[in-house]
Amino acid sequence: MAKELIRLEDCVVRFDDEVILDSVNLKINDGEFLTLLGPSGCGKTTTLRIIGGFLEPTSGNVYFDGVRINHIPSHKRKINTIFQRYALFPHLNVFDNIAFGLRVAKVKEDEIDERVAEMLKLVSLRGFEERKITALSGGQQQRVAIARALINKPKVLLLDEPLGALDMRLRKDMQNELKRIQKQLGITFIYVTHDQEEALAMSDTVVVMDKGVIQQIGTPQDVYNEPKNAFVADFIGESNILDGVMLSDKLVLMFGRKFKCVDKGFAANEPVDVVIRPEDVDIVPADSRHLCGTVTGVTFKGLHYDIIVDFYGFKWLIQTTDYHEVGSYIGIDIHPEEIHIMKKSAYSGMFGDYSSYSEEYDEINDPSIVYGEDPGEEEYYES
Amino acid sequence: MAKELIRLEDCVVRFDDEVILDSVNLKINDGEFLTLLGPSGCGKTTTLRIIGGFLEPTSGNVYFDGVRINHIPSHKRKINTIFQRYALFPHLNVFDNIAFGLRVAKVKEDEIDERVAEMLKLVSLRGFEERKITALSGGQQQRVAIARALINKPKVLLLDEPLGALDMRLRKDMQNELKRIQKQLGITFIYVTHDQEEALAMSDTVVVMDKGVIQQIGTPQDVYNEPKNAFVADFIGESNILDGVMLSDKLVLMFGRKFKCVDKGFAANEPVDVVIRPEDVDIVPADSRHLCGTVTGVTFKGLHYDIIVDFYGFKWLIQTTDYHEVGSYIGIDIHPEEIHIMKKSAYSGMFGDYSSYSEEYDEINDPSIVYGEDPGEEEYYES
Amino acid sequence: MSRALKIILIVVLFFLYLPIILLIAGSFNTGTDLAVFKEFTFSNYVALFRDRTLIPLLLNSLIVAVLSSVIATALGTAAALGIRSFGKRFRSAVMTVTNIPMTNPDIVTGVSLSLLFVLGGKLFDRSNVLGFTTLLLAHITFNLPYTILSVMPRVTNMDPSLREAAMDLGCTPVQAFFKVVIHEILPGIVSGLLIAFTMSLDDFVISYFVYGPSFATLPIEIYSYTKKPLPPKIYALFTLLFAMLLAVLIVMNIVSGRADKRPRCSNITQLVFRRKDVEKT
Amino acid sequence: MRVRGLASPYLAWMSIFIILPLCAVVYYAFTDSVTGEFTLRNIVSIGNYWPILIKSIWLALVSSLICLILGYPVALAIARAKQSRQRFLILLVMLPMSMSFLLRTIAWVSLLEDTGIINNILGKFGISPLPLIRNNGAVVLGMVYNYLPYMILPVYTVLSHIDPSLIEAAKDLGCNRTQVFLKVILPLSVSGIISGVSMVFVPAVSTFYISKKLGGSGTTMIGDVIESQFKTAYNPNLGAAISLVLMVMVFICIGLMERFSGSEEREALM
Amino acid sequence: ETAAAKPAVINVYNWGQYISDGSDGLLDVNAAFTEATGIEVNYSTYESNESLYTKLKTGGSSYDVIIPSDYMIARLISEGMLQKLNYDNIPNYASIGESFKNTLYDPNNEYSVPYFWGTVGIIYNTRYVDTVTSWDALWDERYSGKILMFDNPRDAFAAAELALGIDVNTEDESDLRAAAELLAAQKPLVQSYVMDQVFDQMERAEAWIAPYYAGDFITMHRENPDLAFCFPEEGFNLYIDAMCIPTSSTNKEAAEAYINFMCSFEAAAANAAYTGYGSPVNGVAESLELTEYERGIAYPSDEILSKGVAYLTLSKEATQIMDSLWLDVRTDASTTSWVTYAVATAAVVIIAAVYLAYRSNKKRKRAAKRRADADGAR
Ligand SMILES: Nc1ncnc2c1ncn2[C@@H]1O[C@H](COP(=O)(O)OP(=O)(O)OP(=O)(O)O)[C@@H](O)[C@H]1O
Ligand SMILES: Nc1ncnc2c1ncn2[C@@H]1O[C@H](COP(=O)(O)OP(=O)(O)OP(=O)(O)O)[C@@H](O)[C@H]1O
Ligand SMILES: [Mg+2]
Ligand SMILES: [Mg+2]
Repeated sequence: MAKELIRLEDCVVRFDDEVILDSVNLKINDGEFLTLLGPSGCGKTTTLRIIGGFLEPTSGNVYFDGVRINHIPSHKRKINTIFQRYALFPHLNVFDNIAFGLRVAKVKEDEIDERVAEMLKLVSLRGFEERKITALSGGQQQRVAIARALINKPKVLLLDEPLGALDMRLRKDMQNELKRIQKQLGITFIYVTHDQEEALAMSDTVVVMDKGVIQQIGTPQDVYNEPKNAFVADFIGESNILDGVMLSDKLVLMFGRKFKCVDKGFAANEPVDVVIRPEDVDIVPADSRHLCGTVTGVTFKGLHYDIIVDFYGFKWLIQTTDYHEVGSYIGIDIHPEEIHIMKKSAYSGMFGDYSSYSEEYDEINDPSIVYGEDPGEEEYYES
Repeated sequence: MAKELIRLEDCVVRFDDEVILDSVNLKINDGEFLTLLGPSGCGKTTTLRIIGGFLEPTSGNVYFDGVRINHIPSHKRKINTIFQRYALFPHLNVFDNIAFGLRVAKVKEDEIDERVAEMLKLVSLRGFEERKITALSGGQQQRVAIARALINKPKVLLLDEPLGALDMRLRKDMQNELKRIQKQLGITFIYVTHDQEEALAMSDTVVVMDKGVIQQIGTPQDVYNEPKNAFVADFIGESNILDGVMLSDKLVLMFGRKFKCVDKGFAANEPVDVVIRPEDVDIVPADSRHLCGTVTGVTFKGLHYDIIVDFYGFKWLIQTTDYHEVGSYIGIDIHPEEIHIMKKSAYSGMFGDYSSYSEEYDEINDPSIVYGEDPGEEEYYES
Repeated sequence: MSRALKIILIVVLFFLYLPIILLIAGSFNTGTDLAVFKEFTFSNYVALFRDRTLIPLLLNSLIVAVLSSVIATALGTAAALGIRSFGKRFRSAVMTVTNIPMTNPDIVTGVSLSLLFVLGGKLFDRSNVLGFTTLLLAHITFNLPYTILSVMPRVTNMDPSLREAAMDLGCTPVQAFFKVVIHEILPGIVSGLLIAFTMSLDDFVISYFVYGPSFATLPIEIYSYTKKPLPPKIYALFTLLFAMLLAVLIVMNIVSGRADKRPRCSNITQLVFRRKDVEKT
Repeated sequence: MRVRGLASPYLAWMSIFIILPLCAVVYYAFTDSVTGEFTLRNIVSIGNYWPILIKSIWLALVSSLICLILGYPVALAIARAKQSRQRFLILLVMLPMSMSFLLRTIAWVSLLEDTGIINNILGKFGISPLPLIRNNGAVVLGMVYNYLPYMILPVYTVLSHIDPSLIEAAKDLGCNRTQVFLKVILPLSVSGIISGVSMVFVPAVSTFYISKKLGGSGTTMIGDVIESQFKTAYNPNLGAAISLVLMVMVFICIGLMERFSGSEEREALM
Repeated sequence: ETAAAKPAVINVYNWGQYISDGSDGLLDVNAAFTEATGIEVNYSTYESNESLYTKLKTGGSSYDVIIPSDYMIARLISEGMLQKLNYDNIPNYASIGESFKNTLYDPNNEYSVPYFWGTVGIIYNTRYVDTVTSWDALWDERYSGKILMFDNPRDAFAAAELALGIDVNTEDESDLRAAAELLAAQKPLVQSYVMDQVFDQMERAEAWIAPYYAGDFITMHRENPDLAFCFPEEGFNLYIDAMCIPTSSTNKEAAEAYINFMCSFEAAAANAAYTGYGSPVNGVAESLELTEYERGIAYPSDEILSKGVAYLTLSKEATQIMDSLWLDVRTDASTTSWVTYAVATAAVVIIAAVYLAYRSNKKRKRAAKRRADADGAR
């Protein structure tokens, strides 16, 4: 499983002097489910096209099984792709679409029949052989695209936002199906999405990209719990991102108050970004032992309520399953493990601000509010 | 606020003898944020087009402020629309797009300049006046569409999946922005989406549709907590839907065991659908007082884990923030208020089955498993 | 492979332009024979401008070509917009009938139209119906299928909600067409117009049957030049015409090409500057 | 709903100027030229013209094929050119059509004659004059020359609308360039080929000027016969009958082509 | 009632390039007419007697002056399509040569005023062709592939009939068939059937021998002095194109004024100089700048002219027989060639059909098999 299959080394892509991919280094292991995650236009498809052989990097190397494959055309790579909009052949029916790769490889018709039947079973599309592609729903087209790619027994399957066009329910179902197929066949999947939930739910490894640069590579838990910078923190789920100062190892200053945490290795008094996930905040009755604030907004989200709480003019998002009225005064409690410290980056100050949630839009800019008016009252807030 | 503004009365729409909308009755109040929610192709856009005046219902009436408006063309209605793919005019720049309605109404250029500037401020697009529409990102296009519709000061704004094309983060931001604008201007919003989270987060009233029929109308809480049938239960979030028999008021039989609940008014021994939300299930140590099962799957979802638990061969989805290993034996606990009873409907048996989550795909069909093997052991499971 | 394609493209273009080059050369030739270039001269152009029949006939041709292509394009555009909203079966029936003039030999179209006009003339008791009007009607008729077929794809590809958006913002259907829809289908309209214009300018067969004594076109006159070898001033005439069309097309190409190049990122000062310009007007 | 009304002027126009004349043709085809009574004689006497009809169809078929063979690569080359250059190339292909058809044919005559330009040049190399004109080949050449743009245009339109990701998908599934062309591009452009072939075949089969100028002593086309019936022999009834038969045959041909190649694909592309 | 009160426009329908239009420093005849009388001229052109006939027959347009050839005039008269002229309005008629009056087609001088006359002879290139005296030269195998022939049935048949010694106005079917056979026999020798292409092809020696109009010979001769002209000994066509007024004319007086003007010396001289054809107006021939050789051909002696024969209009049946025989000649009814085409066409169609049928059949079979397999699996 841990054997390296594909490696991108310092890959740079330029279009018309515009840098689209900036020095991308990426290692993909055999049998891994790796997801490229990032906002639209960040270079996900471009990365995939390099691996698929549809694009040669302007500079840098691509290795497959240790062999440099920069110049090997796509039809000679043991890699298959599911395209962003499926790219099914409209002139062929379901059967012929799936059989396409085998026919090109001049496989015997008998064997084709057999293998297509097998694939159709795998994607639960038996009985659809003769259907025109245009007479299929989005989800069915999706599955034909999967079958068409898988029938060639590729070592690697590239999937470019395969679920983007589907509605929520269908998307969830297909996520499970894809995961099941990957496990069943043991193929390496390189998956592109801009949906963080999808990325977290399906992958072994998540690669977060922005503006052609890889921001973080890690397991879903890593990326979610230990984001490397404000961009990742914000892109992977909701986050409250606060300015802090690292007083010493395991002690951070926010709102002029000291909080215990578990991170270390920063310089003394180094300014940092502090991430606190909305669901990691526990609401407790307001008292002097806790940081207290006023609820300024509540939204029902099905699973939970989104609550906006105003702490000295800075608005936090808190997710909880219990209802709290607008105007109620509450305290909060954060475990030291839930306080994530990040080095300052180019993204600092750009994300994690929930002020726009509330009606008092302009209040955040009110210069009269001074953070940490009552310092030193307590050493730190206990968990 | 509670004044009725728009009413659809028995609206039927047929295309080529196919019934697209079947006897839709709907009341929309002034200043309300009403969302039409349903899967693709269920008739949401069609409903909106009737209100907007782009389509006359085959039969039935449309009232606006008490006046029948079936035959009034769209350009004479005080209703504006944000179209599914924005429908911005590609030959005009941002300024001219937004000014379009005013120019048609022959408003003076001075006033146009002023009002467009105001709108651009509202949607945070100042400085983009001269941009070509094609040089805007999806989110910016979206905001131009909003500005273009709002500048005409409509009484009602129709929004047809305005956020469908945006990525997750942008979608969240725009949701907040739209909600803010609606509150700020006090306009009636009729909003179409197939994203249940979006519907729940934004609306005063949610209208759940399927196959051209309104399935349920209610507040987000109503729809989520008291779904009328299996379709609604399943479409609004994840649900475990089980067959049950209503033994008497407040007592339901599932798995051959009796459970306390809070619903009443069913016939004795009436077969019913029972909905249990995955997040409403509490996991407790396995003991004889609780329903116990084996964990067969765990997926990390960022906010929580999705856990599949096998109870006598029937798989439940449970959402929890605590990790439980695959193979561990656990008990569950359900409050009587969390057990929702629904009458049987055409949708019964179609949803709420999480068997495909697990690898042992075929087990569900194993006829050797008998539900409720140990009946009468206890009267019912306590909460 | 792509080099082979390029070579074929160049060869075919050469093939297409070979006779044109010959005719242009012929317009500067002192002799009447295209195959033998005797001496270079402008005298053919002088003769052309002295000629008192060709120029008016050319004007006639241009008038008919312009009017018929504009009317056919207008009718055809409206038809394409309308046909799109028909049911599937009726739509395909209409399209079949639309194709008839294209599958009919020209001469049959010409004869049957002339019969129709004469019959119409008898109904209205006019013995002299053939003339400008009938010529125009006939040209519009044979131009219509081409305009419809070139506008149709544009209309089908257009996002229908653009029109609805315009109406939503208060446009009447007519305003919606002129303010929005027309911009979307313009390329189709322009190419339809061009095709119709050239077809009409060059038509001889159909025109022959429907023209009258009071109004003829250039191709008819040229076709009847059987008594003597073709005078080279004819080549001069068509060379001029060709040059004019070429110029128009090049200008159009440059103009629309410019419009295509959108400013990628706009300079803010430039924006402010332009904004002021708008305010002034 | 109201949009539908936009087509009504055209529908009226169509019934007056297309359907009514068509009825006139049918009426003429079935009436006697002298007595004006109903007769099948015109239709029956078409038998005399079978040889010409078949030869015309053959030459038109050959021309359409050559147009296809020449036009397809050109369309492909244009579709693969830079976006900004495509329109220019298309205009370049269309432009020769704006020069008078009669003159262009005359120019071909002076090129192809025994003492024409080409044979003159060949003569300089000591090659004796080739029989370039006054044979079927010259007629085919004339037709190809005149109708080639009608082939290039529709094929180009279809080719330029093929989703590039389909081509990538084919490569991804193991196709080399030739296979991509044969298995994806060609089948997807069938609708363009069909409309191109019919746009060339239809006018070619009924042409009459080209064969007069470029044909030899034996090259008479069915178009010439129709013309002579209407103009020289003044027997419009027979002329109408021949054109009716021709029209029906053309319709059947085009109908068959579209049926066999499946019109769904065309819809799929739209 | 005065002429001035009438609409002063007339519609003139003439052959193409058959009137002096002001080029080569000659008189612009139509303009001069308008200047002289104030009557505007709508001038349009046709390319053959038959198209003129078609146009008139179809109706829908009214012409005031037309200029058909002799046999067509007879036909138009017999079909009642011409008006009698009021010769009082055409005083210049007096200057028309006597030999052009009381013609076969208009024996009583009621309907027409001659415009031009001409002869048909054989033009040949003296470099390649021995001196020609007879129509037989057109059947001379030595000139195979270099012979041009008329591309209209009447002139072509006349040539054959004259060669055979048959009356050019015969309506006898066996005579016509004999002529057709002769034409068919000539066909392998013929380079092409042409009309106005004669000019280029003869001037450039692309072809060596061709029957054509004497007036056009002068033009060609000036380009290529090797060319010579012969009045065949068997006889030849002598034709007259004459101005007439069709019944559809609404402006007869103005039309007669136009006809009168065309008979004036200036107009006739300009036209004769422009076209090269023979003018029937007295004195015009003498005024033209022609060499002696040219004059002998354009205006031959009475002795030669006496061999000329005029075409008469043929009955409808004879015309149809001639047309269909002509078509047979032109289309080469020799069966072998058309069978080849038929077989080739059929082969293409059948191969295509079989291939398509085979493909769809195969597809259907495979689909059926698949379905059967699937059922079996269930
Ligand atoms: N052929 C090209 N020429 C110029 N720029 C290009 C080209 N292809 C892509 N780009 C640019 O490269 C950037 C990255 O594109 P890419 O398609 O990789 O984004 P993506 O992450 O896949 O986005 P999405 O989620 O929208 O698919 C974009 O800004 C795009 O405009
Ligand atoms: N003009 C039409 N002719 C025929 N059927 C139509 C037409 N417009 C819509 N339909 C059909 O009506 C049904 C409902 O369409 P509608 O557009 O209202 O769906 P929707 O709920 O908006 O779906 P989506 O989420 O995909 O936009 C669909 O099945 C569609 O195929
Ligand atoms: Mg992408
Ligand atoms: Mg919709």
